[in-house]
This record gives sequence, structure tokens and C-alpha cells, in this order.
Amino acid sequence: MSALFSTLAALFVGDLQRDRVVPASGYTSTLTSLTAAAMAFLVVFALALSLASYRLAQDWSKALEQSATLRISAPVEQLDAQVARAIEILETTPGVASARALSSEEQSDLLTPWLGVDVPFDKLPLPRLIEIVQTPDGFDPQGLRLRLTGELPSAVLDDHVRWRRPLVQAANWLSVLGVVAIGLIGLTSGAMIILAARAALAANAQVITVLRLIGATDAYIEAAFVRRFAFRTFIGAVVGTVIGAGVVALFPGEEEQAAILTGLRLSGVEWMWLVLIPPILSSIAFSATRYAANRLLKGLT
Amino acid sequence: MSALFSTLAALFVGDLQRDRVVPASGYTSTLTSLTAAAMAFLVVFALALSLASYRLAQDWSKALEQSATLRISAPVEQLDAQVARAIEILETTPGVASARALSSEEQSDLLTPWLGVDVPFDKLPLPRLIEIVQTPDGFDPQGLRLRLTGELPSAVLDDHVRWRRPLVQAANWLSVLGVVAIGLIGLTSGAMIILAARAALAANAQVITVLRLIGATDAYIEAAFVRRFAFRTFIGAVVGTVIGAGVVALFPGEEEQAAILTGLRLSGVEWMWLVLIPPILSSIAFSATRYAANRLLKGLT
Amino acid sequence: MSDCILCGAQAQQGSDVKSGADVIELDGVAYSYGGGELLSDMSLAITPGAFYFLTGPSGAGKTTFLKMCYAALKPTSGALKLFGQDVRTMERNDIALVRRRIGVVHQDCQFIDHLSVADNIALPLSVSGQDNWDDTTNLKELLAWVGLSHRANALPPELSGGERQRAALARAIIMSPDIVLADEPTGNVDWEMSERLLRLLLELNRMGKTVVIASHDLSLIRSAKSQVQARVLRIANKRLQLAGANL
Amino acid sequence: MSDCILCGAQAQQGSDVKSGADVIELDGVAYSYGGGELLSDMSLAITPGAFYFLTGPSGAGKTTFLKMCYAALKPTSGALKLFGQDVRTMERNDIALVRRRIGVVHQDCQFIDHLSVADNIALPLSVSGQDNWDDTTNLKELLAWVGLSHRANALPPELSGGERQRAALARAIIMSPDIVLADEPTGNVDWEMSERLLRLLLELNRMGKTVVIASHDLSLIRSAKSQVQARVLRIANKRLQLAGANL
Ligand SMILES: Nc1ncnc2c1ncn2[C@@H]1O[C@H](COP(=O)(O)OP(=O)(O)OP(=O)(O)O)[C@@H](O)[C@H]1O
Ligand SMILES: Nc1ncnc2c1ncn2[C@@H]1O[C@H](COP(=O)(O)OP(=O)(O)OP(=O)(O)O)[C@@H](O)[C@H]1O
Ligand SMILES: [Mg+2]
Ligand SMILES: [Mg+2]
Repeated sequence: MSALFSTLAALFVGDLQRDRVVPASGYTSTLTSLTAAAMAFLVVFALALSLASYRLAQDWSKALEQSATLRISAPVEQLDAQVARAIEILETTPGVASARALSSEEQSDLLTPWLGVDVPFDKLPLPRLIEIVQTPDGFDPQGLRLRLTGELPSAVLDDHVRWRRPLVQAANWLSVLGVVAIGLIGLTSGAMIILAARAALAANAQVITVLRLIGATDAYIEAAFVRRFAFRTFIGAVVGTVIGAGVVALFPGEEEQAAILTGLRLSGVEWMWLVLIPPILSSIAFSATRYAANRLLKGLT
Repeated sequence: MSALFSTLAALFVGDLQRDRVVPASGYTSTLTSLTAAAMAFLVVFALALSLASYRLAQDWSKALEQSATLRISAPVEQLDAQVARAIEILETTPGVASARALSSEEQSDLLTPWLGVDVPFDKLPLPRLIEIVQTPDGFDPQGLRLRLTGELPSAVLDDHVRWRRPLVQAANWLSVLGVVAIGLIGLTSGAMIILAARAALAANAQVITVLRLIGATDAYIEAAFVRRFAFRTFIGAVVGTVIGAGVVALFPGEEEQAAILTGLRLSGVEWMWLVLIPPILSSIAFSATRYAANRLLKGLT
Repeated sequence: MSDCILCGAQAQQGSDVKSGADVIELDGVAYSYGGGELLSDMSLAITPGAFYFLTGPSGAGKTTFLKMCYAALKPTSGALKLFGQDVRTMERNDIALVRRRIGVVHQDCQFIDHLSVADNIALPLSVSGQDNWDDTTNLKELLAWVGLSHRANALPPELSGGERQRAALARAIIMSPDIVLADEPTGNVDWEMSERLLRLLLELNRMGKTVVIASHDLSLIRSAKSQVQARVLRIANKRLQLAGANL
Repeated sequence: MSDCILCGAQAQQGSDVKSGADVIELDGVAYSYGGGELLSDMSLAITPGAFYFLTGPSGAGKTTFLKMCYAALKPTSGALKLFGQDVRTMERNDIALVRRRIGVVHQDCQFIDHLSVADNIALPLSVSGQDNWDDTTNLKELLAWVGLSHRANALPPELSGGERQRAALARAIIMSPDIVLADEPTGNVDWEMSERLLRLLLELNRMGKTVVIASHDLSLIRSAKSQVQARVLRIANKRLQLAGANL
């Protein structure tokens, strides 16, 4: 942290006398800023995507937990016993977190959309529904069915939201992909900044030769370039991050959208992540330029 | 098309004698290739995202089209008449594409998950359901309810999948966002390639001065640089596209996934889009370098 | 100030130069880099086959003058004609084509650093589309003449100061140009070598080529004057003066 | 080959040079750029306050020799000591520090092209941390001496060839270094200016500084010899020879 702080401090000491030896502008330094800005912008997007799909995966997982029902049809006098037995079986099934019989009101509510309120539910020989709350991994429906057929032949396992499970995996996967993308962008920025730094150093080969000739130490030369580049990158990254954040803020947030997408917009503390982008990118630039300058200087006398 | 062809032809005539005047390698040309590769890679992703969310929006729209039902409860003898009247009203409602009464078998199928097959549906005083197919814009549920209450007080309009509509908008929006991202990436690549080209031209200022001194025409100098750069970009873009396509091919496709995500993987003819990326990026490089070279040369004598 | 009609070399002048027409013609030419005038009111007509020296103190404008003569700078006022063409009306392409007829030795000799010395010297041929030129004989001869045979495959940054100047001279004359403009071609070479380079330029002049050399090397000028009808121009007080017999 | 004990300037030698110790000492030094040996078996001891000329044909190795003297090249064999330090054992940082005591005029004078001439000349002070140095007087005087007062705010690419050389000399001596190494410092200037630059170097020598000048300008050498006890070294056949009274 103190290293980061001193880096930042070094960045902001302004245009020291010695820094004038490095040309203030030039295509490669503009290119460095632009690269940093583009990369920061993309990181913001990837971060938003990653976080949103993570949230999505969480939400869907929750939905999955209550996605299975067991339907028991039996003569009225046996119904309660069969329901109790079914719950016993379920509670010993791996992958089932809990099981609970629905009350008749809850069952009526489920049917109302289809039958209206006029149908006399209480007078019908309705089956009883048991809601199964699953663990994140879920249970094995085939195995459960086999166990149930022996004791409760009338039980029908309805796993109708099970098809959502791969979607959760997909969302999780998308979230990981976002993180991988951030990593890739980081690597690419690193490579691009190294190359830009080398291009700039190569373009300033004469400056370096002259400085060596008149007795400048490696540290002096390195510092001038490294500061210039880390600063350029920092500025670029700040601009890119701010623009990226602005665009992400325009995204639909959770309020306006229904549960499934839960909004690409970042929420609350997630915004804090963005603050890290510029210092991280300029640290990359710092090391990249230092490395490039070091290599170049070693080749000179 | 013939312009594109001649550009490509010019790219592949190999290292002509005259092209040797531009240094074959160098940080800025590596940077150009890398920029092109990174940009192509990102374009592939953005394209996949855009197409997938477009497909998603299409699928959801389809689902929305059949998302509303009208439930009519009435004494058995009036039921048919009321259903016919309801259909008449619906067919004159703006936003309704068609309306159709469900058969009793269809209704039973809807209820089976909740009631099992044991319930004697045909003996129950079940309401009748009318399936409403909507136009993409949908109808105004409040207005329709008002119209219905007058003539058919028992009719209940159930618009229960209506909440999905904003999701469709979100998906559409995501798809547009993908296209915007592609545009942005294109612009950024353009800017980066212009800058890289200028940096390279600046780095080769001496080559250009020497060439002008010994009587090289602008066309000669331009061609040498432009070819080198367009070629570099082309190679970079091909590599980036191939890697991007490889990663996208690893994505879950439609087969493995359920309907909602419909897979980020590209399908069939969509892959053809990728073939366009390298020529487009190298055309950008072509024009960018030409422009940069032109500007630089105008400044020299 | 017009050129001497007695000039010995005129009889053998290059065949592609219009007979009798001046190759470089200045009429009231002035030049300024933005501040005051550096050169003013210069008039001169250089006939084909003439041999000129250009002297004057450091910073007087010798390089500036030569730069105008190959259209790298355009006069801020007055008219300058190269091979009868007014530089004011020349397009960039025309300038490129005119330069193929002018061999230039720049004061700070510039090369393409990633091409070998031999390739650099042969470059004007490649640029003007004479790639099929028989470089195995002529180029080798030229390299031997300037004493660079053993450095033909070196890269320019690996040359010594004098070697660079000789390579620049070789590049300037490989196309057998109608005019050779040399800016301090012997600034970094010893006396023997500068005599040798002078002989090369004299031979070109005998072939009818026009030669203009900016130099402050008085012994070189004296030596040349003993061998050819050479004229000495002096830039002083912004004007061009013809120096007398006594330098 | 040891330095002449009669050298007149030794009495006033620089205070920070160990009295009597040699500033540059070569012992069996050889150099090769990769091919055959360019310089071989050179032994020489340069005492503080000496004034040397270095001559030899173009490509003999004068620049190479000077580059070894400021540790830009390390001998491929033999020992070279600068201020008593062996360059073979010097770290990059030591080299940087030693160079602050050596003023170098490079053959192709190199500057930082985006800094003004005055800033370029003052750069060694900034690099060695003497930023607070009173540049309004000393720098102005120096600029006047090399005749560049009117070009102080120009950028180096806007200088003429001779102006660049003078600026390079000014930069080399602004730190009042113990040794001045100049590679063809008068290659592009006219006779009067080279006399003036020589006077500057002679004055430095009188202050006890060691001066080594590579040059092929015989009249400059003759002029110097008439004013100071100057020695003339000649590189010929890869060896260092002390030229006699007759050059
Ligand atoms: N690009 C430029 N911008 C401004 N001033 C310039 C430029 N080029 C040259 N000058 C100035 O114009 C003057 C003449 O320069 P020029 O190079 O023609 O001199 P020169 O006679 O060739 O001198 P030398 O013998 O030293 O080479 C000099 O004072 C120089 O500083
Ligand atoms: N970096 C290098 N690599 C290979 N050869 C080199 C290199 N630098 C110089 N040489 C060769 O070494 C020889 C001596 O070069 P040097 O520059 O020392 O000569 P010089 O005596 O200074 O000549 P001049 O009077 O022409 O400046 C030359 O033939 C040159 O081509
Ligand atoms: Mg000049
Ligand atoms: Mg030399």
C-alpha cells in the first residue's frame, strides 16, 4: 500500500525540471493514454457483466432451491399418512434441504389463475402438494422416483424448473468469463503498454544517448520516462473508467427491471471496484516502462 | 468489392524490393499487430454477445405473444355465446393479433401438473380459457378490461407474463449495445492504428527524409508504409479473430442449453460475420496509414 | 551575374540537358526562416557543366542556398528555376522527379540505418525504378573509388565519420545526375581522401555534369582551381558574391 | 610511452585530480568491433593538463579511441584507467559519474531536439544536480564565446552545421570538466571560427584541464603547436604513434 502511495505521489509531483528531457507529447504517449483509456473502459464493462451475471446466477440458484414439488393423490383417509411418509423419505434424500406440505389455501392460490375463484376447491378430491427445497447441487430425480414408487405409488415428482439448472451454470460461467476477460484485458494492456513504452523509448533513443553521454545515471533516465508513462497511463485510465462508469450508470438497474436480469448496472459498493482500475493500470505501466527502460539502457554504454 | 480485392492482393504481393526501405520489425509494428489482434478478439466477443441477445429478444418476444389469457366463467348454457362474444371483442382490440378458445384437452393439460390425472375435469364447472396472441407492441390491458366489464362481467384478463416485456426490451437493448460496442471498438482500433502508424512514421522520419532526398515520390513512400501496416493489421486481426472464434466455440451452444439463453455460441451463417473482421480492420489500417503518411509527407520537402 | 561563357566543361555537357539552357537560375531570390532575411536578392545563372565552390562563414546560409537548389526550401521571394522549371509552380511529384537529376551530399549525411551501405548507395536506382541496373560492376567500382569496398555490407551507423561522407557522395553520384550539390563533402576526411574525392567530382564535371560544393576548406578550393575552371561564390552580408582570384 | 614531464600546463592542474596521477592510462589496449583488431597494443599515459592531437586516416580508429576514453567502449583486451579507475571494473553508475568529469564533443553532435540550444548546453548541470547554478552569467558568456548568443533559443535542428559543432563544444565544457575529448570539433567551421574555438580549448588547458582533439586539420594542429606544448598522436597500422615535430 505504501509502495502504491509513493508511486502515486511520484506521479503527481508535476513536470519536474528533469522530466522535460522526455518530450511532453508525441504519438506514442498519446497512444499510451488512449490504450489505457480503452482498456479501462473495457474493464469497467467486463466488471459490470461479471458482477451482473454473478448476481443472476445467485438469483436463479435461489429460484432453483424451491423448484420441485411432489404430488400425492390418495383416498382422503390415507392422505395425511402418505404425506407424512413422503416428507420422511424426502428428508433423508441427499440434495433435499427441506420438504413441506402446502396448505390448502396455498394450493388454491396456485390454481386460481387457471380455474378462477368459482371452483369449489375444498369439495374436490385434490391431491396434496409437497414443496421441496433443494440444496444448491440438487437431488437425483431418478433415484428419488425409484425410492418413492415402492412405498407411495401415487406420488408424482414434478421437477419442472429443473431445466433452469444449466442456466445457472451458464450464468456462473459468464461471471467467470467476465473475470477471465478482465485478466485478459489486463495482460493485453500490459503488453500494449510495454510495447508503447518501448516504442517511445526507441523514438527517444537520441535523448537517452545524449543523456548517457553527459553523465546521466540510469536512475535519472529511467525515472524521467517511467514517471511520464505511468502518469500518461493514469490519466488515460481515469478518463476511460469515468466514461465506462457513465455508460454503465445508464444501464437499466434492478429497480426498473424484473428479477432475472437484475440489471447490468453496478450497485452500491460495487462502484468501489472502479476506483482501483487507474492505479492498477498505471502500476502496470510503471513496471512495464521500468522494465523496458532497463532493458534498453543495458544495451547502451 | 473489387477495391477490397485489390487491397488484399496488394497485401499479399510479399516483401517487394521497395518495401525493404521500411524496417521489417519494430515495436510500433508489433504494437499494431497486437492492437489489431486484441481488437479483433473483442469484436468477436461483442458480435457473439450482440447476436445471442438478439436471439434471446426474439425468443422472448415469441413467448410474449402468447402470454395473455382471458378466463370466462358462466353457466354452461351461456358459456359458448360469451366465449364467442369475447373473441369478437378481442379481435377488434388493437394489439391483439388473434384470439382462440382452448379446447378442454388443452385446459386439462395445463392443470395436470397441479391436480394430477385423477381429477374429473370434465365433470367440473370449469371456466373457459381464451389464448390471446399479441402483436409485438402488446395491447393495453386496462383499456381491454374496461371494455370487457360492460358486456362480460365474468371475464378475467390474465396478463401474467406481461412482466417479461421489459426483459425483451433489455435483451434488445443489449443487442444494440453489442453493435454500439463493435462500433466503439472499430473507432478505437482506428484511432489506435492511426496513432501507431504515426508513431511508426515518426520513428522512420529519417527513412522518409532520405527517400525524399533521393527523389522518391510520395506514392512510393506511402505505398511502402501503407502495405506494411495494412499487412501487419491483417495478420493481427486474423490471429485475434481465430482465437476469439475458438473461445466462442467453447461457449455452451443451443443444444446444451435451455431456451432462454439460447447460447452465446454463434450458429451457422453467423460465423460468416467473423470472416469480415480482418479485411475491415486492415482497411481501417490502410486508410489510417495512408492518411497519416499523407499528412506527414505534406510537412516535408 | 551570369555564368562565364569560357567555361571549359560546357562542350561536353550532358545530353539530356537542353543545350545552352541554365540548369539553376536564381533571379532576385531571398530566403528567411521566419525572422529577418537570411539571404536576399541573389541572382545567378549556373550553366550546365559549371564547377562552383560556395564559401562563407558558418551560419551564413550555404546549406540554405543548396537546399533551395534541390527544392527542399522554396525562396520566400524571387524566382528560382531548376532545369528551366520554376520551383514555385512545381508539384511535390515534380520535385521528386527533378531530384533524380540532382545528386545531393547532405551536410549531416543521412542513411537508411537498417540497409547495408551498398544498398543505401544503390537506393536512388531502386527509387527511380532502375532496379535491373547492373549493380555488380558499377556499384563495386564506385565503392572502390570512395574506399568503401571493405565496408559494403556494414550498416551506416557502423561507419566512421569520413566513411559516411564518402558513402553519401557515392549515393549522390550513382545515378550520374546532371547536377551534384555537395555540402562540406570533405569536412571529416583527411587530405589524401579529400583530394581523391575532388578528383571524382572533377571527372564528373568533365563528363558535363554541373558541380556545386559548399566548403570552407581553402586548400581544397585552391587545389580544384588549379585543375578546372572553378568559380568561387561567397555568401557575405546576405548576398552572393563572386570571389576574385585571391580567395 | 609516457607523458612529457616538461608539460607547461601541469603546474595549474585541476584541484580535484590527484596530483601527478595520470587521468587516462592505456596499457596494451586493443579494440575490435567483431572482425579483426582495429586497434592493438596501445599504451599511453595522459597526465593532467596535457594537450593532445589525434590524427590518422579516415577509418583508422580515432573515434573508437576517444570512445574508449569516455568508457563508451571497453577495450577488448588490455587495461584502460580513467582517473585511476579501471574501466573493466566500472559499474554503469560509475561510468555516469566519471563522464561528468569528461566533456565530450561527439563527431556527429547529438542534442535533445525539443530543448532549446541554451537548455541543451546547460543540460549537464541539470543532470548532475547543479540546477541552481548561476546560468544567467556563465551560460551567456559561453554562448557569446562560441558565437551562438543569437541562436540561444533556437532548437538544435535549426542550427547550421558549424553552429551545431560550436554548441556541442559549449556543452562539453560547461561543467569545467577535467578532460575535454573533442572529435573533429572544427570539421564544419571556417578558419576564423576554428581559431577561436582553439583559443577556448587552449584557455581550458591553461586552467589545468586535459585536452584531446581528434582532427585531420593540419593547419589547426600547426596553429596549436605554436601556442602550447601539444603532442600529436597518429593512429596508423592499428598502432598509436607519436608524430614527430614535422607532421
Ligand atoms: N530550420 C531552421 N529554422 C530556423 N533557422 C534556421 C533553420 N535552419 C538554419 N537556420 C539558421 O539559418 C542560418 C544559416 O544556416 P545554414 O545551415 O544555411 O548555414 P551554413 O552557411 O550552412 O553554415 P555552416 O557552415 O555552419 O554549415 C543559421 O544561423 C541557422 O541557425
Ligand atoms: N559500431 C561499429 N561496428 C563495426 N564497425 C565499426 C563500428 N564503428 C566503427 N566501425 C569501423 O571501425 C573503423 C574505425 O572507425 P572510427 O569511427 O574509429 O574511425 P575514425 O578514425 O574516427 O575515422 P573518421 O576520421 O572517418 O571519423 C571504421 O572502418 C568503421 O567502419
Ligand atoms: Mg551548412
Ligand atoms: Mg571519427
